[in-house]
Amino acid sequence: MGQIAGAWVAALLTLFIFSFLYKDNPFYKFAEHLFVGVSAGYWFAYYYHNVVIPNLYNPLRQGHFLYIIPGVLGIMMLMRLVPKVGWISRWALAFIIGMGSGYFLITYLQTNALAQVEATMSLRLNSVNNVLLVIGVLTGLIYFFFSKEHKGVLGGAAKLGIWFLMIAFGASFGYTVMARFSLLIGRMHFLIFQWLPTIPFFRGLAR
Amino acid sequence: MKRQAPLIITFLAGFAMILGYFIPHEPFGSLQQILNTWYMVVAAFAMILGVGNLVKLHSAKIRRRSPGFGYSYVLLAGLAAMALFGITRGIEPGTVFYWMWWNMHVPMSSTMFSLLAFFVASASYRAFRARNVEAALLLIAGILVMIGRVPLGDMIWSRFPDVADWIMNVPNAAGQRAILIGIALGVVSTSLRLLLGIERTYLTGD
Amino acid sequence: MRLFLITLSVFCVCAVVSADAQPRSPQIFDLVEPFPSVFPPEQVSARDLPNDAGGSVTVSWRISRSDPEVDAYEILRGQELEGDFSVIGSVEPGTCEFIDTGVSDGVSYFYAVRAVKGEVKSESTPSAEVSSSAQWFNRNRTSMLIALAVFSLLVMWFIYRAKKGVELFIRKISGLEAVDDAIGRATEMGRSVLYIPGIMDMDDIQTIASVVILGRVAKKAAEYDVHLHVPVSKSLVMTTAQEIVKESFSAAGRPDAYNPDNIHYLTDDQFGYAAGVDGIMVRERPATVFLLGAFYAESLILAETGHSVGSIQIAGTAMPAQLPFFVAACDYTLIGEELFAASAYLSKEPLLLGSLKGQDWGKAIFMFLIGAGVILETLGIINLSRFLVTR
Amino acid sequence: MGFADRIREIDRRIIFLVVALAIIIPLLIPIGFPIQVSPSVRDLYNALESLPPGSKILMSFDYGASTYPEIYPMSLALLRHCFRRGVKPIIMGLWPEGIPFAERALQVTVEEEGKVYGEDYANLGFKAGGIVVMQALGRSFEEAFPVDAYGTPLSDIPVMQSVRNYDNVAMVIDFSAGDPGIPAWIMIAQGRFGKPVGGGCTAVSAPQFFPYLQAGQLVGLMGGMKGAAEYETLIRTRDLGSAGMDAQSIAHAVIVLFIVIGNATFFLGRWSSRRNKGTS
Repeated sequence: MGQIAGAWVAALLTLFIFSFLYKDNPFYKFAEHLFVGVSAGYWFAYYYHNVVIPNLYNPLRQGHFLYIIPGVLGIMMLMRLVPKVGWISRWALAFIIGMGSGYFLITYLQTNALAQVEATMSLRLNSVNNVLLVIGVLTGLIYFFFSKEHKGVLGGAAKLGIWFLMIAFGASFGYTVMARFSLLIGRMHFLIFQWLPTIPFFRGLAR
Repeated sequence: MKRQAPLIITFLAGFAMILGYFIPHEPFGSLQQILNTWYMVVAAFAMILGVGNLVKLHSAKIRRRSPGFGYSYVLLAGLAAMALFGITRGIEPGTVFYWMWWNMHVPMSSTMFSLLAFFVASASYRAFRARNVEAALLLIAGILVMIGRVPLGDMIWSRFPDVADWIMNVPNAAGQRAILIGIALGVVSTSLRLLLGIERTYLTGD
Repeated sequence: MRLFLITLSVFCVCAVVSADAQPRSPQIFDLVEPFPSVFPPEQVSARDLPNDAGGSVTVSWRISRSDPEVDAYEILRGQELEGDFSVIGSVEPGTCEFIDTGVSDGVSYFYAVRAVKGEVKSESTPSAEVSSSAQWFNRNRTSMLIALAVFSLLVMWFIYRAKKGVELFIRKISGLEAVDDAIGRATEMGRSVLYIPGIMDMDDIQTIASVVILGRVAKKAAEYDVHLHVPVSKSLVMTTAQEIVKESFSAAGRPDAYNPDNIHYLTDDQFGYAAGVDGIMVRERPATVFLLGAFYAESLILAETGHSVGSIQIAGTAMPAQLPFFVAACDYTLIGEELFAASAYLSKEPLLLGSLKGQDWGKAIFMFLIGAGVILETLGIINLSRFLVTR
Repeated sequence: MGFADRIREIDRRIIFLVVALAIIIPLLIPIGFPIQVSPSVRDLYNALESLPPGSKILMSFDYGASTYPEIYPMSLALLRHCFRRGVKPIIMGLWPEGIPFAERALQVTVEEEGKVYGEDYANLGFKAGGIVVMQALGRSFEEAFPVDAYGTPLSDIPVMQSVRNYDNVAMVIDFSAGDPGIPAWIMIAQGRFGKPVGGGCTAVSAPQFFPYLQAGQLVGLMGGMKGAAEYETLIRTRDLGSAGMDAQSIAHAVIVLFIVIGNATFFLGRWSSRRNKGTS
């Protein structure tokens, strides 16, 4: 019974969301507000069980007092609610922004820059493809030059660069189209073969 | 002090992350991991601010009887049910939280995601037009890759998959690499501006 | 570079020498026991895992000659050559390596491996003495250190020059040129400006960049007296955005017009957020939509809905997978690096512009490296790329 | 407004309707386009096929609700294959939402193949921490998962008794939708502990794993619903993946058709407006 009720709730909410494609309407508004509420509640409970308990409560109970620091930072964050000492929340924010900057500085430099440069410079110019690849990377980079006006030779190269970027955009667009349909097929599959058969008339559809 | 302290904290936190990358010896080796755990805890605390804000706005809507305030009840009910059941009764299979997650959150999430299929169709109908050279290149690359990736394309001309692969592996790879390298430099320079306190708008104010 | 080569060759030589120095297990087993039912594994060697935080030893061996019949290999460890060895792990046949993570740094160990077949166990001669240690610098990452130093110095140098008042030219970026008009359009139409800072949290550099841009946009919105609406997906982003917008409104001389409720939290959930923002778009019909920051699959859902209500859309992200969708559906798109240049561009602050110049020099160096690397590689002179390898 | 203009400014809801029909009709009336098995999927199948019955494999469910239409069919196909070959899967998840999907897939396949919990498979449940968990598994499964998903100590589960760490499983299969996912498994399980790693991912992320396949760091890979359909072809059990493939082909053709119509009307419109300018 719980399963059939569940299937009905799921199916109706699915249809409510699809109704947005026609136009905004009370059904979509209902689903939208429910979705925002339920998902905010979901992540709230998720953080509680999977972050606060294992990463703060348990370590503190076991006597790992280093974990007082994040606790204090967290409370600093909440100080925003008290106007007079609200400024202290910036300390916690400063920590997060600093940490994020340091982390991304390293990871992007390694995985985006060095790894890609390395992959490109180990090419031998012995095939049309490799020549094209190198030209594409170089002109693409020229497009991103900010401190030089794009005219003359530089302008031509930048133009060629944007062409490469456009081909890249078209190709990845075309590539992902397929994946996008799987999701829709999944939803339709649910509606047709799992939900409809709960109505006696459509029982024959069950798979 | 009020102004300087955040800048110093930003710098120290960033520097610690960088040290942790180069020095395997403890305590530096696990710095990245430790600081990341701290961040998660702060984010969890901040969640109280976010959810508090959501509750505040929607209860104000209900109080003021602003248009559509009925939906605010729906939102608050969903929020309260998920959060309270989740925290007091657990989130394992068999709980109310789990039932709501599986029958409400999951279907709405995947339906919202699946809307993409429709939007991909309408966007490509509108945007894939050979208005100029750039748009034409986008269009041609897009179509060739699309055709090359389904059995239908293979049936039309057996070399379509090869053409699609070539586009993916040569011009696409070149363009992507240029984008990635550019992004890396943008990130490096933005991070440095933040760590050195040159970009400090996020900390200004009294 | 020369120093690099020398260090590298010293390493290679060391590696070769030390490999040779491993004790070979004597091949006299066959003589002692003419028909052993199972041959033992051979050439057991143990070494400290380099460039790590210590606490681990890699044991390797050559598989037993009767490997196909063996059930498993057991790895034994002892602290004295003549003392007791105890089993610390077992692996499937055909395996020739085991990483022992149960060691203490600075303590000497010996390892042996034995082949097990039913009740029969045949043990190798022990390895040479080994002890694990932690390193103070990860040598695999030398190239990263150099790159980091070079780019930091470049960026700082140009910031320093800007401080001294050297004028800098910055080319036009059309997506950013359009910002003023887009906000002005909202004034004319009497509609709002919607700003979406992506779905990631404040620890993501794209979000940070976006929130900084939000500050510049908010200042203009305050000047034009436009309603600015910022629904966000993460609580920390909400608090930061509130701070920044408040500050911008004060800077524009309109602190009275700031309303913190216009910057509000929806949900942490990716598609819950997309559903909420779609709802806001169709009901509010903003004149202008900014989609700047880190986006995933929701990018096109937002951009198509924004287009359908007739908004001018300025998008920007460093997520390569989402760029095509923004290019297809939005009026202007900031591609990757342009997103990070936006705050400097919009503020026109010399110090920030200086850092852009530093970025350009970074690109020039990479282009030079690619050019030089490809040419040297093609001519077969040297493979430069291996100096860039990082792990 | 001429015919071409009307087509060009077509109400996008008509496009939506056509797309919906392009999906629904083939689902109801399957066409059965032949499914060609790509090498990376065949490699994965062969790797599993070559395991002796009774071997154990670690299967990690690292995906969530939004990607389940793509990845869930793969897990069904792979579990079926394991059970038929007598290979014993040890299930775990690094994404909290992964385990409910694993349980669903197990429910279906266990019933079909008549398998017993604890004897033929085990479910260790979810554990937060990503790479940290993978490293802990290298030391001991019990350290990472003291109890299984249902609170039973691992030592009380028959299938887990001979499993200490990676050394006692034949391979690692990851159903991956992001991070932590395949790259991390390759880094730890393959890179540090030398275990073969295979898996499935969304179609969008598949290309980024091709280098791993070429380098042999991945034994095989299923990409998107198509990957699932191919695996279903190999184990001769048509299910969710195959059902979607016809719809996918038709939908693709519809999109291409839209683009062609869009361009045709665009050029027609330009041509007619130029001609009008000429006459007036």
